Amino acid sequence: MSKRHLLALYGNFEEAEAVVRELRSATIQGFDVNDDMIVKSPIEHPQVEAFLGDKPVYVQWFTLFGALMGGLFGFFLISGAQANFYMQMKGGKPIVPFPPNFVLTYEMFILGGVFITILGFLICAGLPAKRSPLYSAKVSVDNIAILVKAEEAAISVLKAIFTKHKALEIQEEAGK
Amino acid sequence: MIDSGSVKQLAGHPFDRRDFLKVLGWSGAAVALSGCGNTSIEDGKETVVSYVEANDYMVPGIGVYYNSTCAQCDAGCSINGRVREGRVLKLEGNPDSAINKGKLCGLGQAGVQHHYNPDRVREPLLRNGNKGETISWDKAYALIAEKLSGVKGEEIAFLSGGVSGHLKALLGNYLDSLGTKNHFVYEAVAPGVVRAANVKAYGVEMPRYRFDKAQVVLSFGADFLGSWVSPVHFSQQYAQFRKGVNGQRGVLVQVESKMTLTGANADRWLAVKPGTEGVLALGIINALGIATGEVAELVKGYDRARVSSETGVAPGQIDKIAALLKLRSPSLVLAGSAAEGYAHGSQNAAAIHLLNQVLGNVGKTVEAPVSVPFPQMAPAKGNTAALKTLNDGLAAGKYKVLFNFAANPVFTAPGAFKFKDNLAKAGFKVAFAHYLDETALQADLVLPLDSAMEDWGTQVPEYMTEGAQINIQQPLMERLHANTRGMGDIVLTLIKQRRADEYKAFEDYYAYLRGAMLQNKGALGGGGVDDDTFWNETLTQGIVKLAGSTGTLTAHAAAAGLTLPAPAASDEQYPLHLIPGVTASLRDGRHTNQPWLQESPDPLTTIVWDSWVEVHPKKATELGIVEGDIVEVTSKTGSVKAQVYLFPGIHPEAISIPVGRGHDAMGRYAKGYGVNPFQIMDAVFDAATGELAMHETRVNIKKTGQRVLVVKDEGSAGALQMGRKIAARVSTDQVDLSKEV
Amino acid sequence: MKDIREDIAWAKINVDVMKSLENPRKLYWVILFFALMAFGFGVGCEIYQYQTGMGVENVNNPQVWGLYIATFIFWIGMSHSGTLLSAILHLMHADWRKPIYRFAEAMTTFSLMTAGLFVMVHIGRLWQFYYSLPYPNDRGIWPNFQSPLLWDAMAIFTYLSSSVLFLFVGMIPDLAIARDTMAAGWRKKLYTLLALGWEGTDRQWRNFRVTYLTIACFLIPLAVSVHSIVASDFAMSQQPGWHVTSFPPYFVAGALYSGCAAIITLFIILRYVFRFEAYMTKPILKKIVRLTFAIAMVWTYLNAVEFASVWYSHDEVSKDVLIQKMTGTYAPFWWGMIFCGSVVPLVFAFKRFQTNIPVLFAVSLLLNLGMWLERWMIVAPTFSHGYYPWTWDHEQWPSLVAWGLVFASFGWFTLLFMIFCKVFPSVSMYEVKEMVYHRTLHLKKSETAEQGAH
Amino acid sequence: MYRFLRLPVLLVGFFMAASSYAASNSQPALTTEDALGPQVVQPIEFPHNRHAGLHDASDPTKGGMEINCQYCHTYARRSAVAGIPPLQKCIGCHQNIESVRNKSRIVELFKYWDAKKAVPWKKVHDLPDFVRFNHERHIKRFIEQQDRPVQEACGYCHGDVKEMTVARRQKPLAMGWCASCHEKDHPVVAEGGTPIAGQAYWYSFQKPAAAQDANTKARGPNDCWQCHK
Amino acid sequence: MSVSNLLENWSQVRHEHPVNDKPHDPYKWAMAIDLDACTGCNACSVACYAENNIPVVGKERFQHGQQMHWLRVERYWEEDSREFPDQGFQFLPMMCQQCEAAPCETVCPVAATNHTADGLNSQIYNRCIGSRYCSANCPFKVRYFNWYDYPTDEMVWPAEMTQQMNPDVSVRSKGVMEKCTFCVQRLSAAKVVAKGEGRIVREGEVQTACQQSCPTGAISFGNLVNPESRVHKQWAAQQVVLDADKQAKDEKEEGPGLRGYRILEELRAYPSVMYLERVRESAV
Repeated sequence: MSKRHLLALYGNFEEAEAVVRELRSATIQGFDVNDDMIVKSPIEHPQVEAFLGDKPVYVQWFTLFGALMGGLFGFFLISGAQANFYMQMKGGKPIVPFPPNFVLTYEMFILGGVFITILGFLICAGLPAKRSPLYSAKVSVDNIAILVKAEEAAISVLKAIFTKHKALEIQEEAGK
Repeated sequence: MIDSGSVKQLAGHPFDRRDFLKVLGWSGAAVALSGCGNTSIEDGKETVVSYVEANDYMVPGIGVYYNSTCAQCDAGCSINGRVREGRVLKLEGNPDSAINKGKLCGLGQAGVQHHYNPDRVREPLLRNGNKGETISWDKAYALIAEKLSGVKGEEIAFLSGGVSGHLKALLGNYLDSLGTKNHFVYEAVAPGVVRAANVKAYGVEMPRYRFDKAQVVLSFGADFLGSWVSPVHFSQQYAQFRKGVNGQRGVLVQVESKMTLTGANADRWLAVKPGTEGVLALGIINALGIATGEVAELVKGYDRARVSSETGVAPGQIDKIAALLKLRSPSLVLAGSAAEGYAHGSQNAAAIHLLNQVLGNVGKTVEAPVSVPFPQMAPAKGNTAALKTLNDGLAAGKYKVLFNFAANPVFTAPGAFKFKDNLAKAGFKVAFAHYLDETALQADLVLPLDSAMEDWGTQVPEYMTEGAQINIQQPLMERLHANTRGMGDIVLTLIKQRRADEYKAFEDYYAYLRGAMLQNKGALGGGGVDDDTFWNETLTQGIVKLAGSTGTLTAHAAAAGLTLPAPAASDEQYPLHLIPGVTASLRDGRHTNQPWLQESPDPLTTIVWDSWVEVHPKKATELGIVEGDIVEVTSKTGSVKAQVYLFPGIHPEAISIPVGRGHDAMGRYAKGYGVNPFQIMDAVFDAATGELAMHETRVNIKKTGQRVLVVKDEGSAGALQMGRKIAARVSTDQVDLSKEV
Repeated sequence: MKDIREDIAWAKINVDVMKSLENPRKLYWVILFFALMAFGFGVGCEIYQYQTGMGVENVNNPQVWGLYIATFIFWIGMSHSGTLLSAILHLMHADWRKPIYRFAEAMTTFSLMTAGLFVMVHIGRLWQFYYSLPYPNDRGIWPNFQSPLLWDAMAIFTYLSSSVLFLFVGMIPDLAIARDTMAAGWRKKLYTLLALGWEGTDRQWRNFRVTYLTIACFLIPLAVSVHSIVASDFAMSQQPGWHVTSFPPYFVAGALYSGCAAIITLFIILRYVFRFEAYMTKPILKKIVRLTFAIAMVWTYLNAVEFASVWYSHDEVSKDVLIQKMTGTYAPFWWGMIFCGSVVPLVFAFKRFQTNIPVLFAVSLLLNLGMWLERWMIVAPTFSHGYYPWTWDHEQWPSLVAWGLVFASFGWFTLLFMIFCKVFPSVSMYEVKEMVYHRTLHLKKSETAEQGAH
Repeated sequence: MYRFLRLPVLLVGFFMAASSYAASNSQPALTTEDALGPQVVQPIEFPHNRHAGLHDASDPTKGGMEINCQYCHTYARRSAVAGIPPLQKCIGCHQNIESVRNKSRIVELFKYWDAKKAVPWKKVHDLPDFVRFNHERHIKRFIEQQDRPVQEACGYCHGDVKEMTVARRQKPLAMGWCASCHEKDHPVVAEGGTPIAGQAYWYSFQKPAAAQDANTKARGPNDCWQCHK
Repeated sequence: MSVSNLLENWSQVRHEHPVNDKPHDPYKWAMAIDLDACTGCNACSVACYAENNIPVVGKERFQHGQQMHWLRVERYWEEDSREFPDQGFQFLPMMCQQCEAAPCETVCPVAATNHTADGLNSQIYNRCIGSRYCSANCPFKVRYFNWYDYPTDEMVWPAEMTQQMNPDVSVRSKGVMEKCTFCVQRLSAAKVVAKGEGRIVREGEVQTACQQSCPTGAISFGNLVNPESRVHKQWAAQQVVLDADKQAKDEKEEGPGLRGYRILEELRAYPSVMYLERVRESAV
């Protein structure tokens, strides 16, 4: 079943919200509002998340993992290196001393945390991403875009809904 | 020919060591240059050090030690040179020597830098206008013969530093063959007056001093720890003296106007007005109150008040010293350069000797010396009176040929002598030299000498302990420069020009030396052994120890003829005494081009690489001078400019400039550093001996307005410890030394 | 006066900011030229120093650290205010930071890079620098993890890489804007690549928000740890004047202080050069100025505390060092530091100076001078007045080469910073939009409330 | 889900693998283990195999003569430096071996001898200048005290010289490589109770009593100053 | 295998080394310097130059404070504004104190300076990258940095002079820190001989260059844990304990009557050099 993309641009947020609400309430054959709709916005709108419903974010689990692994790795690398054959002995100090190793563990904790968080972000946000088939540069100015994909049958229904809410512009993927 | 070396662990094994002395593959020898040379594993880049033929003891990577004799000063310390891959690396003291017992001073250790000095003369040079032209040795010898022909004996002069041993004998014979008696033995800083005074008081020139037996040492300016007579030996005795017996530590009192190294180590350092040492000595005799007869008569006038006002020493201090001398016996009273350096130096010394005699020390801490049984080898002692005679002769144009060896009078003669100008009046000047020093630069012919590490020789020290000894000097390595020659070889060649028959048996100086030693084998303690064994043994030891003949010591210091002049009236134009400072490392300046010595901080001021004018802080405040000011020091003879160092260890009426620096020749490490105080020295002489009175020059100082940063080791805190316990000090009543290890 | 006008059109924001990538004022090129000259001079000095040896810095044996370490601390310190603006104020929801945090964050990154260079400039054997890196090697040995210098290296690496990532992540939406607006060419390609295909979808924004917040959370303790570790270089040693408990906070305060001063300087320059008057407004400047003033007072206080703690401790040696700072060789510099760091900021107390741009520019430069002197006064006096009096105060005055390298570091920093501002949007467009958006909303709400009240 | 398998995941995996490897393996594998050093051209092509190689009973002209390494390299047991035998040593034998007298390298050898010039051999195992390797200690330790075969003991560092003509470096001689042997457990006492490595160093975690025990093993010395000068 | 080593020897690697719980055996090199015997003559300093290939930096660099003397002889006179230093000066030979808990060791970023089994503070020139942190943290300021490339400097090491260099000691090029090593090359050589004979180094078998040259024998050097050694006896007689920051004898009220002390002992660096106070006669 091939699906086609449709992109509608809105000048302000209330209009877009209305569209989304309508798409939600309507049942359109060949269009699943959860899977097939993407809202693009020029800024981070807290409301967007509100009306799209709570979607979980997993980045923090990466953070936790990264920070712990960073810390552990740091500590064992350092202590292990200190305890190797050439114990580079410092007069009056144990060979594996805690205070300096904690400082480094701390740094490695942060380093691991930051790196893996970024990694998690890239994974969770799906970046680097393939560009979607329909995109308008106006999204990066001030428009809010709603990108839907639907089967041929649903296209016209969606178009109608977009037009009803005074879409500034509707882009359509060429048929296949 | 078998000549053998003296390897510590291989004593007595004759071998050919020529190959060993050879410098081997230096470029590849394993000096490690971290980060600079080879820093990673390399294959096939360097060549391995290898021999053609090797003896058993020649193992690469293991150093061999040869015994020889230090030639840096006349004390005659025996040295032990570490040799590896044919290069001498380091000089250490020979533990078998009674003089230095395995120890060596900084000056002695710098001997390797004399040997490796990059500014050594490498070829015979003949003057051509202002330049030296390289000539061959044959030509040089021929030239000397030519210049000597037809010259009368009295027209020839030979100037040298102190010489002894076989070289002295050979040299004597040569001068004899020339028919001249003009051998001038000159040392710029030598205890000439004290020697004469010693003869008067003790009957010998230099008795044996026993610091280790003394409980109190009262030294009038004798810097026996720094530069006086045999400092390494005295330092060792000093250590025993300090340790004392049963925790009774010896007490050192030093009397002088400018602090010396010895003064810096004294329990009590007394700054006397320059020239009043004799007065203080008589004052102490008076305070002791044990003198009788004419001595008592003599010192009667020297009561506390008078002595104190003349010398500047507090009356209480005189009493304390007298009390101490009475309480602790035996003591030792010494007259040194500070006392002898005046026109009345002999009188000063006589007064001091009188004190020693009054205290009954003669025979206890002053002992009879021992001398070698070969008078022709005994050291010819240098003095300054000889230079005066030579200078007068030169001024009169008496000399057609002048030889110079181991002396640098152009640098060290007092400015008032105008020695350089007078020297020009000599006809043909030959200098035997290691470096192109100031005197060699004036010569017509410069003959390059082997260093002490390349040359053969014998030496008899002036000051000997525990019997007599003849020191052996032998090569520690191959000649560094192919065209230098040993002094002995040169003299031998020259004497062959005159008395070919007598000396034709000796191929070289080494053969002469060996022959001469073997001739007297019996007297040298080698009776009953064959020649080779004796010779090898001798070279291995580096010293020939002899019973020697003990001189006789008399105690006839007397009051008769002892008159001390009234304190000198103050001089309006030249109010200050100039005291030339003789430092342990630079002495008269013949070793100034050894960088270790230049960079060794002066112990008292910590100044390096430069000269300075020591001014007492009180005087400096009076004159508005601060440290680093460049001042002009002017005497009747001339003036020099140098930086000021404020130094509390000097009498406010005196200033001091160290001698030894201020060369305008002698190579990269000496030329242009500091000033030469000899240049402004007046020609004043000790009345009795004719020796130069080194401390008599009067000067004034003027600020020039320039100021420099004094290059020294100490920081801005100077000599202060700022309340930290760094160099701690404790007085004898708070410590129990008897239990120490 | 408002921080920003609410009626500013979003499209205009895009246009204004994108213009900065294209045609700045002429002054930009003048600055770039001088920066390049200074940097070039420094390269010459470094080559000479590398060839000849560290002696050309004219430091000596007891006084082994000189200008390089002082300048190193200075640059590390400067980096901290970027984090203050971008991370701490982000968590505080202080939205006036939005137009200016981008360049502040860039300042962080580049001053860290400059600081890193000073490590290289300082060490005696630069060619063996790799010995200090912990990696398995054929020598079978590791660097010394006990050394505060190694912590330093680790902390700076963490901070630098985190800052770069933070800067980059925060810039992704703007890079997408640049990608969309820029005409075809290499820059468009660059932005396309760096924007990672950002389209502002809800999923992207959602993860973006959490990530940004998380890293901001990490950056704050990191920034504090970095400068307290730099403080440890001194505080962990046992030298008088260095072994001071209050050093870590003192360093952090000093760091924020110098950073804020630098932000004022750069604010004024960017505002003029890129015609950012509408975004980098005087009210925002006023807020930074007030923040700086507060930090200046904290710093002054900590300075006093150092004296107090030494005074109470009866540690004569440390006391000596402090007295020496005030009266000895370094007295002119120490008093200069007090003047620049504690007296000059009093200007900020006067309202009319708080937005007076020429005055602020001059003052901010003086503050930076003061903070640079502070670092020098931390490093040098201990050497010239340490435990061991014998080694006190040998003649030591930085050489031309040393000054040249310090001077060049400013050129290097300016060069990097100015190039960055020309290549990347130095004002965060999407965040300014957010700021405008939220302020409009707020305005509307209060209008509605007002109407309701009627 | 396919996105999760993309580059970032691979990166994480790689990072984890690399770090766990590095952490567990602080003594890295040597890249140059038993690799040959460069071929060094010597003034005379000295055939080590002919001198030290195994005797070939069937054809005495082919095999080696099984000469002990220390016969020629005599300094190694007496000094830190192995040195090179003096020319005298070569001649000592070769003047009596008429059969090879006309071989070009022997002719060359005698040319040096007649000129009394040392042969400029090139160093093959040339450690950095800041390293102090003591041949004497290693020979005492392994050959004299532990009674290992000479060629084996020398071969630890010099490789299988008896198979070579001109010697060529076979071992890396890098610091980590030296350490890889020093960290091995070596017996502390030889038969008869003579201490070999001197003493059990206090930092090598041996109890003093254990140093007398024949079963006690200890590391080689591991002070920096042991090998660096 | 470092991690396994870590886990295996966990309790041992947590011990403090080498003080307290890990006594030295069989060597602990130490010195005792009698300041009453020291005359300040500088022979030790020159011996050190000769033995250890120390560059002579020349006047200009000395002026900049870049001198390299590993062993410097300091002289003090605190005369409380008296006119003359009438009790003489006090000389103090100062070299690396080979601290047991050396402040320099902990701070080196590349571990170029470590503690050895013999209780020395090793300095590995080829590992040094020249951060100079060790010197910054040394309370005695006895570490010297190669500010220039002396081996290639014609004034410092002209070709003739390089022949004097000791092959057993690295010649340091620019950018590395150096300091007194207690003549470690001599110690190694002596240990090799002793090891070959299956014994420890005997008293008197090895001397440092400074000790060897000192005319008054003020410097004694040896193995502190060998009860036969002079150093051991001196330390014992003076009741100076190595790992103490305050000596019990100093706590006594009436004064110990002993003159052994260590410089800046209160910093807990535990120096291996004991000085004996200079004595001055109270009767004059």
